[in-house]
Amino acid sequence: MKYFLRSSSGRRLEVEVEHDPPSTFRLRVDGRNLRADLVDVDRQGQYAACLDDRSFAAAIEQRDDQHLLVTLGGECFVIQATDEREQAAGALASTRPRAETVKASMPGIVVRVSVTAGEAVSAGQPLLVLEAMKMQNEVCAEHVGVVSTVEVSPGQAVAAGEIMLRLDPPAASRPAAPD
Amino acid sequence: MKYFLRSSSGRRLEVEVEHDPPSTFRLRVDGRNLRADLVDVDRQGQYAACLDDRSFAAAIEQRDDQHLLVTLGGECFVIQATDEREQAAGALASTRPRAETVKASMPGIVVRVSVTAGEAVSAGQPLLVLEAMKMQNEVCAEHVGVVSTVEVSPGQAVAAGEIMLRLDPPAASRPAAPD
Amino acid sequence: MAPIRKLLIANRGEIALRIQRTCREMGIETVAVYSSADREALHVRFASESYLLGDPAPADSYLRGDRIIEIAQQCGADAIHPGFGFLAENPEFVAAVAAAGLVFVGPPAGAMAIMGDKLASRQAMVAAGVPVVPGSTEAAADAATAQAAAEGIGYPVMLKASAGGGGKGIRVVREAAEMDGAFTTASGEAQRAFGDGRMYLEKFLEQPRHIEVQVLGDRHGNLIALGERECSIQRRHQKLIEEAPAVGIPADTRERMYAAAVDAARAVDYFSAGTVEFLYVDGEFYFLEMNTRLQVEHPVTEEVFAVDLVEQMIRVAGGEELRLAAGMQPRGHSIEVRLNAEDPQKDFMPSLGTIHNLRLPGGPGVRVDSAVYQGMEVTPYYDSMLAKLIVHGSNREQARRRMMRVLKELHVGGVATSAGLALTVLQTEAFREGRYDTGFLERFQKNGETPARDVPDDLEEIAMLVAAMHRTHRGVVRVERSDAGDGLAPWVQVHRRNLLGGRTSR
Amino acid sequence: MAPIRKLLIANRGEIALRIQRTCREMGIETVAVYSSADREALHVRFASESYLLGDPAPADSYLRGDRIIEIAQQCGADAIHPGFGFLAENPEFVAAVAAAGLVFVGPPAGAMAIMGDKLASRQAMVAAGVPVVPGSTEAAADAATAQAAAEGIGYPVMLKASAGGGGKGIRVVREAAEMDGAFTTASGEAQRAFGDGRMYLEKFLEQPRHIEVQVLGDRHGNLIALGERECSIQRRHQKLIEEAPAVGIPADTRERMYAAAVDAARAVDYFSAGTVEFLYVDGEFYFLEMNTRLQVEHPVTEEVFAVDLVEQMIRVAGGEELRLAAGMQPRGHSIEVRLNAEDPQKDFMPSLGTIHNLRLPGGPGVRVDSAVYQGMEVTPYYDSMLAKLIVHGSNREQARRRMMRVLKELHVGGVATSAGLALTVLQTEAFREGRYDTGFLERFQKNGETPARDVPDDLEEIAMLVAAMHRTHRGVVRVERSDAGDGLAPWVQVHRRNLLGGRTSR
Repeated sequence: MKYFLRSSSGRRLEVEVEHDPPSTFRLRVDGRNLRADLVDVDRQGQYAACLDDRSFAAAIEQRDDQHLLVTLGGECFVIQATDEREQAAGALASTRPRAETVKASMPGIVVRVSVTAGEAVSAGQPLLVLEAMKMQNEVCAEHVGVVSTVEVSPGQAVAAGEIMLRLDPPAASRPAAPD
Repeated sequence: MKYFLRSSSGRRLEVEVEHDPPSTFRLRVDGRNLRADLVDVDRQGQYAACLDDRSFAAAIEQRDDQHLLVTLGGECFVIQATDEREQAAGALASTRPRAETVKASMPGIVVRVSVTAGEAVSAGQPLLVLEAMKMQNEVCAEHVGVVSTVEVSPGQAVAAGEIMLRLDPPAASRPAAPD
Repeated sequence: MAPIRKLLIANRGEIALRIQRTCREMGIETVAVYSSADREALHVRFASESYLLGDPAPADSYLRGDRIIEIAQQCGADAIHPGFGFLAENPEFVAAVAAAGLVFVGPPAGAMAIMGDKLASRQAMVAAGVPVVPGSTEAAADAATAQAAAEGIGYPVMLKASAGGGGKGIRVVREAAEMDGAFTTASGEAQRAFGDGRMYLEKFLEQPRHIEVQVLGDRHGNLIALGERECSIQRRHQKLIEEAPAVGIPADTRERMYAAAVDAARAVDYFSAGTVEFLYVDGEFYFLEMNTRLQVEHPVTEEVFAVDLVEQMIRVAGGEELRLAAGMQPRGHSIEVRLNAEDPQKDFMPSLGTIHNLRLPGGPGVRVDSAVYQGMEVTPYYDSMLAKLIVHGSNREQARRRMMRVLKELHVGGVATSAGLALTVLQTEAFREGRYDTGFLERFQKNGETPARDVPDDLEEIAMLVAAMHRTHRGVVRVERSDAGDGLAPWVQVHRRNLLGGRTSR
Repeated sequence: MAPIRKLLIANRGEIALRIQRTCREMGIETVAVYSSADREALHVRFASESYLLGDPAPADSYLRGDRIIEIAQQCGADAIHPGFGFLAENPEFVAAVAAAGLVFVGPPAGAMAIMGDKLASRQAMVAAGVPVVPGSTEAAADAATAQAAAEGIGYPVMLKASAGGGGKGIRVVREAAEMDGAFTTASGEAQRAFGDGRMYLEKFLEQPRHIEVQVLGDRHGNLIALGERECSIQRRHQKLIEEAPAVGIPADTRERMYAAAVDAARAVDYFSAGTVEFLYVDGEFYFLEMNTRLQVEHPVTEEVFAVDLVEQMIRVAGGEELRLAAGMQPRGHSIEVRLNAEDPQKDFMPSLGTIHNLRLPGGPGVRVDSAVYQGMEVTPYYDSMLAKLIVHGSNREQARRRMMRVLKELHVGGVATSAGLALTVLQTEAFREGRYDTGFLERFQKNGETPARDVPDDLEEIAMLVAAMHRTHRGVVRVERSDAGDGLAPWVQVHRRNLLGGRTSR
């Protein structure tokens, strides 16, 4: 099976994986062949990984079907792994510009909303303040965009995962928005 | 439900248990009423237990349907918990005298067998020597008894759980043998 | 006073467990209190007795001083240890504990009241000859008053909550125009956190270091300084990495700082453990505040002095005389990293979830003060600190490298933590050389400086390949490792068959 | 000599991991070797590189010196650390390592050869003026020769393997009639363990204490003693509890013992870390043997001296001069408990199984040197030691109580361990007062003495009630704690509904 890999830093890699159960693999990356080995130690996320003769204590957590959190030597990587079929199916979808949503990452109280619908925001610009765990936390825009709707108002309690704001990509970049 | 409890030290207790899910219990023991609480912390054997206002970090491992290993404060107890129905069903069976078997607790090699069939043995008497983990281990009789059969011979490899010897209770005590 | 035999610990999490551990070593019975969110917590499980306080919100549970005192009386506890946070620096609570005939394991209410009032403590320190940061001598209830005071001191100034502590209700104001907004936010935060919105001002010192001195005293007038801690790696005045001793402080300055700390404590008739915080700039130090309680970072002092500070607090509370002599020398170097459930990539937002896939570090020179367990819920109700990682080395460089090793052994699944940031900071040249101040972390994060890290260049690529393999064999391995037979792995079963004279397939 | 940059660790389990930890702190790359039984082991996972040696049996894996040297050469390692056991005291291996152009992290082959030969070492010690136990000067190849020698020494005598170590091939013979059987068994054991069935005899000293001195030397002739360890809590010559310093040894005797240890090491041109074992009876000490390697119980020395012995070994092997001065003073007290997978109730039979339900201790003064992990298979192939629990306290009593606390926090599911026995021993009056000798454990187990334990009287009853509750609610709780929603517990979900203005059902 061929996988298309993408890390959160934007690095991309294609790998051809042949699995020799239970735990042995042959990998082909960039024209190189690697022997590899991945053993599930405790069925709770601890893995023993070997690539050629290099050893790794890996911790793996699955976020969804395609996204994995892989931790090696204290460094944490979010990896998207898409297989050939998914890649083919998703190719079309990913070219469409997508609206982004700003969700509460924890339950809390909205203290302040600093933007209004229609307002253009830059990456890192404060959008609102959420009070939780005894701290006031500023929620900022991750990318440039335009505020499409504001779903909360000051004093309102929000649950984890609740949508607080929606952002559209900036008008000019919409057709070429990164997926 | 009523339970008949027995510890490995021979202590017996009867308890009436009323369960108020998820984790609350009312217990009646020796005419006393107790409030209790038992919470499964990690689904791996760690429990938070309260009896009245006393707190315990319990580790529980199940050996079989009736036998549990309960560890509290570094002390380990093997508890047999039989419910009313099991007690009724088992009452007859437990009065029958039972032969005991001496099993290998680990894979190893039998180095020496010190007894022969028909021989009377005292509690603690060496029966055979098993070599495993680089050590010669003497296997001794737990109770007095009579060797009924010897199933192994020197030089033989045995698997964990394999029966090496059978012991009958001593003739005189057979009708009244403890279960 | 009689020795303490049964102690109620009015706290939760890591610190409640840490206090319990000392109690168990001293043969003292422990009473835990808990909110309904903490039923399964380790501090409840390992207590001798435990009592439910109420709903999760602190106001309904760990701040219920009345209920806590009632429980202590009913269960026959003879003392209460408040830990840190919650009721630890509340002089009314201390008075109520005494009124109920119980011993408070901490300083006297009077000392706490003075040190809890930032202005009163400044005045007391000036009187005692302890150097303080230049600033206002009266509280400001509104922005206009604050602005007037700031003109006198000269910008930039620090706006601080009179009743504050722990970094809440603090703002830097660099020019007059910022005062209005800063006052409103900070005062509001202070009002919510401490029930008192009044503020005072201090000259803002550029690039100070945060150095604090541990003091320890008894009820008989003995009072000693037990070395210092360097706590300048902080963000929003929340410390992330602490160490003892501090680097590069001349011996005579150090001695003067110890003497000032003891003077500060003596000025308020202090006993028990306490911390005198100083700002250190250009070889000079200024009294910042005194924390009248056990400090989060107390373990680094314990490591270099081989002293159990909680034990000392309990003994002193029970009336014993301090047996430690002044002038004890630290041995080696200790570093602590606070493991918080928060996401440094998202401006330190608290990270909630269920802890799983937990791997704690170990080995030489490593101490883990933790309340984390597999299956623990990280809830929004409390402080986000999960654990403290503490190392000791025979010198600072060994301690630093040991902590790096520890942070690589650690893994916490289910929430984001501060561990990765700490690991990065430890590898900067500035930290390695001990050249840093309280602005370090902010500058570091703003400038995106990348330290020379000792990881393989292709680690990200490896992680990507591991992800691909994981997607491929998920499920397969689980089937392979089924618990058929006696639960031994397939290779053991194969070998056993060989051993038993069966097939010799390998 | 050049500093070591890449080190192959020719061992497994706890000690392989412990050596790795120091390497990672020193910035040294680590190479692990493993048998097929250890593919998932922590020492493999945390290595920089790892290589399969072969099948589980030691002869097919960890004793394959040729293969190990070949791997070291191929992967570019510049040194090999043998840990303890396996190849650690094999002078041929040391010579082969040197012949392959690699550095051996340990003592010179010559010292090892002399000390590995019990008779040769006795002769060398006598020549160096080190007091030895009265005994035979020549090896006995059969029972008759041994019997003749025993007559000369006088019964009771100890029968020991010439090539022995670690308690194997040792028997006490109290009278002539026992010699035949004892010789056959012990000699057979020695033949299997060391490939050499020859025995020698020593006078059996009644109720001796086992006191050993840590020595450390470099290639430049510097040689120091780093305090002593008391290791008298042992059964079948396998230590269970060790501590440093030893109790109740007069200062001048202690100094003489250190000097004798240094003399012993110097007599064989020793460098690296080593241990000189003495029997201590009635205020006198006698050379027993020298272990020419890192000792299992080395951490108690590390704790009281704040020295990393593995680091010192690596530095010395790389040619550095020892920077530690003679006469360093220990601080506080340290105790180690060996956590073995064995059942004290079944005559210490090894206990095999899969580790689960693991709860490791932590907190102040606690060090865990462990290779245990959830899901680990305990196999019959290797030594049964799973981990070492080490505590440090400011005095012996604090250390003792701390270890009791630690053993109560610990839980290991899946196998029986030595933890319960250690906890019992720590609570005996004899241990508390430091009055014990090498016969203590055997007498204790034989006499069934029950120490005053600090557990509630009704703990067994509580355990029984917990068992009844467990039987009742098994399954129910699991359903209740389903991961519906975002994985938060029911009470969080309820509270959240309240917070969000929904139902207020509580």
